[in-house]
Amino acid sequence: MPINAPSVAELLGKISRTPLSVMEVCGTHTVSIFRSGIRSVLPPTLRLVSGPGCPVCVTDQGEIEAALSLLDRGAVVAAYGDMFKVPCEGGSLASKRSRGLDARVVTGAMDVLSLAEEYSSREVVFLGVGFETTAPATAALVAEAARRGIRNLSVLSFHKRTPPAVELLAADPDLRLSGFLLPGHVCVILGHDPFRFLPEKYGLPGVIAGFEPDQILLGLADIVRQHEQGAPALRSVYGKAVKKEGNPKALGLLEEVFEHRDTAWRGIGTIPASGLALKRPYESFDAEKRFGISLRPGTPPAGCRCGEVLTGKIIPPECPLFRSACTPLSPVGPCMVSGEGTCGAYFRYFKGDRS
Amino acid sequence: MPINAPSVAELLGKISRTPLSVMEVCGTHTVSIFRSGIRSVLPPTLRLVSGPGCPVCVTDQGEIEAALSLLDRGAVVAAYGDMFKVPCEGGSLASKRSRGLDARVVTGAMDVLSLAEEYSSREVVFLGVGFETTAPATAALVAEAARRGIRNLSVLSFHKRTPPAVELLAADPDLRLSGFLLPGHVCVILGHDPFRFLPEKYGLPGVIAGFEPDQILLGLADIVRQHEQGAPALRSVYGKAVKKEGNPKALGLLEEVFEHRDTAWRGIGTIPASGLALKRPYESFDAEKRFGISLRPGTPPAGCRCGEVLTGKIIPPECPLFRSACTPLSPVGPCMVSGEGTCGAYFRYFKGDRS
Amino acid sequence: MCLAVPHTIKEILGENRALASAGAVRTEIRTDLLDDVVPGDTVLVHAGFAIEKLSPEDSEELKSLWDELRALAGEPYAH
Amino acid sequence: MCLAVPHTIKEILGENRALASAGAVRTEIRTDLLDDVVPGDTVLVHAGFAIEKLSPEDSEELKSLWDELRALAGEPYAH
Amino acid sequence: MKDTTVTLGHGSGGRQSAELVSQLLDSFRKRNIGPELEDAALLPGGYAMTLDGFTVSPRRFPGGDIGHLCVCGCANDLAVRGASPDFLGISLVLEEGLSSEEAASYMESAASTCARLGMTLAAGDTKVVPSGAVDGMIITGCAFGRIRTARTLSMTGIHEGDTLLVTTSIGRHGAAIASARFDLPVEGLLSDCAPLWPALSPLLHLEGLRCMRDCTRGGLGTVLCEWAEATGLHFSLDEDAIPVGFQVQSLCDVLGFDPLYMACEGCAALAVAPSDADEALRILRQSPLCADAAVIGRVSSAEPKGMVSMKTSIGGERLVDMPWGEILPRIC
Amino acid sequence: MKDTTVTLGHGSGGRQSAELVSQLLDSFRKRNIGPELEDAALLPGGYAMTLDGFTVSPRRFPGGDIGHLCVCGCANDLAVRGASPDFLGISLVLEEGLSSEEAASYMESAASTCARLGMTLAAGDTKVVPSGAVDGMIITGCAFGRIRTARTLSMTGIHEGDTLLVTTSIGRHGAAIASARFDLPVEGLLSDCAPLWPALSPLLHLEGLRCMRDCTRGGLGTVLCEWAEATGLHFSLDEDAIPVGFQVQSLCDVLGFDPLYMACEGCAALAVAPSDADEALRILRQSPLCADAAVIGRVSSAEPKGMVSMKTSIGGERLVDMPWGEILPRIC
Ligand code: SF4
Ligand code: SF4
Ligand SMILES: [Mg+2]
Ligand SMILES: [Mg+2]
Ligand SMILES: [Mg+2]
Ligand SMILES: [Mg+2]
Ligand SMILES: [Mg+2]
Ligand SMILES: [Mg+2]
Ligand SMILES: [Mg+2]
Ligand SMILES: [Mg+2]
Ligand SMILES: [Mg+2]
Ligand SMILES: [Mg+2]
Repeated sequence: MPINAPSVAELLGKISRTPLSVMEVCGTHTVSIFRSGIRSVLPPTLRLVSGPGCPVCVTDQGEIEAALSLLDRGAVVAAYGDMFKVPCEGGSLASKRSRGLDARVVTGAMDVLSLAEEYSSREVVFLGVGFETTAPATAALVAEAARRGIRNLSVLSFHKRTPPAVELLAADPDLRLSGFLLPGHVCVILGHDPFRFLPEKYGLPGVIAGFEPDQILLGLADIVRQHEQGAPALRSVYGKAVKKEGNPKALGLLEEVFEHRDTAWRGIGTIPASGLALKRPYESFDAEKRFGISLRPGTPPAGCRCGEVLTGKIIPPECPLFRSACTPLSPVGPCMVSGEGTCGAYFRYFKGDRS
Repeated sequence: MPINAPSVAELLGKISRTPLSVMEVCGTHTVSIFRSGIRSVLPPTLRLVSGPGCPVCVTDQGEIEAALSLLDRGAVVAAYGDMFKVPCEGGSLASKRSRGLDARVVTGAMDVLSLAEEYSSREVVFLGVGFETTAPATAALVAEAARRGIRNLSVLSFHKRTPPAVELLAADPDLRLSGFLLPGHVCVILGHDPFRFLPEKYGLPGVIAGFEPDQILLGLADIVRQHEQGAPALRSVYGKAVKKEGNPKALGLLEEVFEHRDTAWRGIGTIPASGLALKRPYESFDAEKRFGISLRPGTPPAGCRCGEVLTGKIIPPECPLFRSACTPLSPVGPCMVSGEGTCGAYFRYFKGDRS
Repeated sequence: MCLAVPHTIKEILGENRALASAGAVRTEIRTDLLDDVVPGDTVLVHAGFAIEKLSPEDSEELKSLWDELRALAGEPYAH
Repeated sequence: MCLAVPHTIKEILGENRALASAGAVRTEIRTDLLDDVVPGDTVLVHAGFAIEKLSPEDSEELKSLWDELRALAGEPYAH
Repeated sequence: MKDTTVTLGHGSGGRQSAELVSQLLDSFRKRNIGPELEDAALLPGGYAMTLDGFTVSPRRFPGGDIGHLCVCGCANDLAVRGASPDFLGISLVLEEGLSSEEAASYMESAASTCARLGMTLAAGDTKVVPSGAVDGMIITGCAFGRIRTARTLSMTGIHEGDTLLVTTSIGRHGAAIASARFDLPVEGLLSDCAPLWPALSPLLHLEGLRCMRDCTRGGLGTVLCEWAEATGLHFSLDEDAIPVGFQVQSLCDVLGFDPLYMACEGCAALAVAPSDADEALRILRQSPLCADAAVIGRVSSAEPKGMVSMKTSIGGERLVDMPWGEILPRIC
Repeated sequence: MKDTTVTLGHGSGGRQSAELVSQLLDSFRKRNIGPELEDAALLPGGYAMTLDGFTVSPRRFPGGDIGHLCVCGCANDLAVRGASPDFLGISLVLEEGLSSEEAASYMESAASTCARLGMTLAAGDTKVVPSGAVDGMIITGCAFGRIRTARTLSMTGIHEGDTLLVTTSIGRHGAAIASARFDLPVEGLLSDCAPLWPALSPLLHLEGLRCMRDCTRGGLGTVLCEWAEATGLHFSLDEDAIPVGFQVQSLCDVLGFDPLYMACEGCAALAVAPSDADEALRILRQSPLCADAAVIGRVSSAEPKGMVSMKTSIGGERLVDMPWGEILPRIC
């Protein structure tokens, strides 16, 4: 079947008539859009706005400080590679590791079990970040550690829930978004229901898409189609991977291990019920309780406009620090750190402000 | 005053008339004799026999095994550099260290206190070897650790007493020794009394000498003089350093911390009351008790004639393994390991069997 | 947000553990989040966990979307 | 058996600790085994401990030994 | 430099490496005794020299080991400057506790590669450091060879209009190492570690040969960014033309890596006058190691100057930047 | 080799080092592509090259630092083979966490020594390894220079009857390091670390100049034992003639070390025809670094062959052997 990216792009040019602003919520979408140069093939009527869907970017400074403080206290701290370079006042996991502290890269949450066995006489802490796609792995780790009676393992649960953030943006009168490209993998877990508020409450198209360039273009095309036809809906164009009901086992595990809590999103502020904390039966695995950590939400670095970038109010080249004081080597804000942070992606891939 | 080594040597040639066999007990004497080439300036009537006065050489294989076993069990083991290369079946401190275990060189016993502070969560064990000159430092370490209430420090006390070994050799009918050059520094601690048995019981000259070539030659000259004049005596030619009563504070400390015990001398066997064990009030610092170690006296390696070398019955070139299977790089017996071991000294410095 | 890569199940290693391949890469994954995983299944893996099974693409939905878009663009149906 | 090196006391650092020099080497030593060590004293040091004080060589004993030996060799006294 | 603590990012071959190197060379530069930043130095008398330290972990990897790597790495730095691999020096720093047989086995690999290349070991050095003072071993190689071309191959020779080539599929060394390090076996994946002299020397007669560089740390992407920055020209690449093997692509998908930045050890980038591009490709493809050689882009005076851009598979365009900092596996 | 685990003894420059090196070179030797065991290799075209790894701890010591040491060590290996120090390569392996300013300060020392010597940094390399994978840093230097004499200076040129000289008092580098390592300050003790080319180059015209070697690891004793072994001649030394400074002697007394085996970094042993010995001494002493230069012995065909003996201060005689294994402080 002749669906390839260039032909979708061509089609999109034909159907897009009214100017639209569409937000891609997910950082993986952001990066795929930049790396494939999608912006350069879109019709001028279609404006893409990058959203807060990079777990690195939205992890609050206070949360990073908490992880570093545990390193300082002698714990082994395990984290996904994505988190290593994120700076806060006290440094980063990478800079702590370079001073000989035990920050370890893991590629899966379950690797933390072996670390806890290897360092049986030390505290091993997992820095749990990410959205609903990632949180089930942490939940499974905690459940398994509980089953095995492992005593030296705990978790800093800084996981975040996507729907509250998306609703905040949908409701923002300044943004005037025309629709949302929704994160395919979050929806693999959550299903369709948590995003139905988009068409039902705000009259906005919500399209769940995969991450290949052609899948993204197809998702965008469907948002345009919904607008052109005046029929906003929630739809998945990600094939059979996303089921309407999501992944029941994953949802059950999240329900078993976590409860909602108010959580600070870096650059955005506290969003009610947008975080996941360990429930009472698992509180012995809660590193915040175990080490008596009280999170202090960080203040954004002076001059950094991450909050506006993360909510799509400005694009990075509009930040005065972009490419001058703020580069991937010495990032001012977290959006510049991550490979999928909006500022980082603009810096690396965007020709617009250079030619 | 015109006393220098060449003139003493010349004098010695004049006064030495009857053939004599003199044993230098101390390994430091042995090395000084070899390094200064004293043998090559002695009259043919004077034969020097090297004795068992190298603490490395006489430390039993079972004692080394005990230290290595504590390394294997995760302890930090501190020892004087002299002990690092001494092999036993399980390797050596150096080979254990090369596998990442924590064997540390100290240049003074008190350095072990700082190690115990640095590694406060680990067991730190001092390998206490040496004769009466060295044992007071270990005693002071134990006394100080007790005073400070240090709980992670203990001592393998393999110290040895010189007089019982010297008496064993003086009494040996096979040896036919004509006199003893006694160890100056041991006598700094012990004084004259513990060696009075030499003239009084065995009719043998005992001369306490320093370690410079001229001091050694002077000591030998006095042994010859005593023989020539038929007046065996105990005499110090080491100036005021050696007092008749020894060092009372050091002797007091030895008395306070140690008690005599039977001990195996490598290559020689067990000599009654020739070892120093920690007394009851200090037994919590006794690594043997603390870690439940029972020493198994080692069997000498096949073919090694260390026992005969150490008791002056043969010289190293008479051992069939000397310079062939046994070299300082792969020593068969301990006499080849130490810089002051008799076989090692012959190997390094002796021209006699090479030209 | 969440990199996820399709893997093919090669071997079940025990409860909740399977050997899988992603292209030429062989790796051990967790299957806690799925029921009845069997060798041959294609699953989407994120952070070491299979998060969903992928069925052989049913093109009907995609075909109808494509048709809708082409209609909107005023292009004739190609099939 | 026991290397020991003469050191000169430079400074008393506290009970049983002193700064000493052996030739050009400066080092901290323990004086537990001696009474009344004062700066200027020469002591014999083994394994970090001063084991004895050395007095300025009293040459009498050595001189008499020397004389005995020369007499035995049949040499005339030189002094 | 803002951050005065050396981090792994400084070792990853990208932008940070360049900044550290520039700080370290400052003392030499201000005395006018500093080096150019080319693979090998051209010395009076027609010789070229180079040196490189090798610290790969694991020391034995699919497709090679640290001994073979050392010889290839050094010889390739000579080869890309048109010098034959004639003499080698090897300096070893060994951790006590290492098996001397293991160390000797790497010397066997090195010797065998040298022998194939006609290279002689002229000098050596061995140091042993205490357990913990080095992780197993470090090999530093220096190589020395006669320059076999009258032209000076260097970045300064790159011109507007030049064609860019790559000699083989990219990223195989980095992928082999990542596979071992992250315990992700990849079927059929071997490091590309190999000497380039046999494939590159037949190109030396081409009038249009401008510059060659072996893509090591930092990969093809870093080499091209360095060239663009140094020449002030614009480099445009064609994503679909860059050869990436199935194995490398699979591993990159799983770990979230970009093949453009994965290390190579038997792959070079070439800038060639357009008139000689076809002939260069033909010659390269005669070497079994360069069957996948390809034209991947061209040099122009377009904007943005001093930068690299890439035409993507969907017909879009984007920039290619140097990697920033250490490359870490991602889940996002 | 009986012991197949590398130990610090293998790094101490004595007998064990020689055995390890021989095992490591075996693969090259059996292919006839192995090096001679001289300080620097003589290459066709009148050039010499050498390389050495430096891992000194502490990195800054009385009288120098690892950067200065690297340049001196490499340049001295050239100098003793009659080659001028023309070009240098420096390869750095840095531990993450190191201060880049600290590393740059060693490069400043290196650059300043290079500038004094007229040496150019031709090539460099920087690698960064994870915290714990190296103890701070390792520098490997390679040096390259034109041979400035028509004679080949090497061990094979040593003849019966030759006079042995040493250019300065021995053991100062090793003593300075030991002083820092064992926390034993020694008043007025500085490492002898210095470039020898200015002092040695005026000797090159002497017909009777046979062989020179810088006494590094293993000290003067090891150099002479190696010469004796390689030539099969007998070397006899005069203990009283060997210059040992008060500071070095003091430290050796306290730690139980032998100055003969203490490392030097600005001191060479020379074998010279007897007819030129006085002139060599006179020339050496004109250099401020060689005021203590001395005739220390001679080469003969006496027994035991291939060995070194020493006439002691008391008029006795004994052998001098290579050090065996690591040199450790002694209490006995
Ligand atoms: S460019 Fe940097 S400072 Fe500006 S918004 Fe982005 S991350 Fe913040
Ligand atoms: S030469 Fe070796 S084997 Fe023989 S007695 Fe001496 S130490 Fe023992
Ligand atoms: Mg290169
Ligand atoms: Mg290079
Ligand atoms: Mg290279
Ligand atoms: Mg060397
Ligand atoms: Mg190690
Ligand atoms: Mg040398
Ligand atoms: Mg050298
Ligand atoms: Mg040198
Ligand atoms: Mg390099
Ligand atoms: Mg370190």
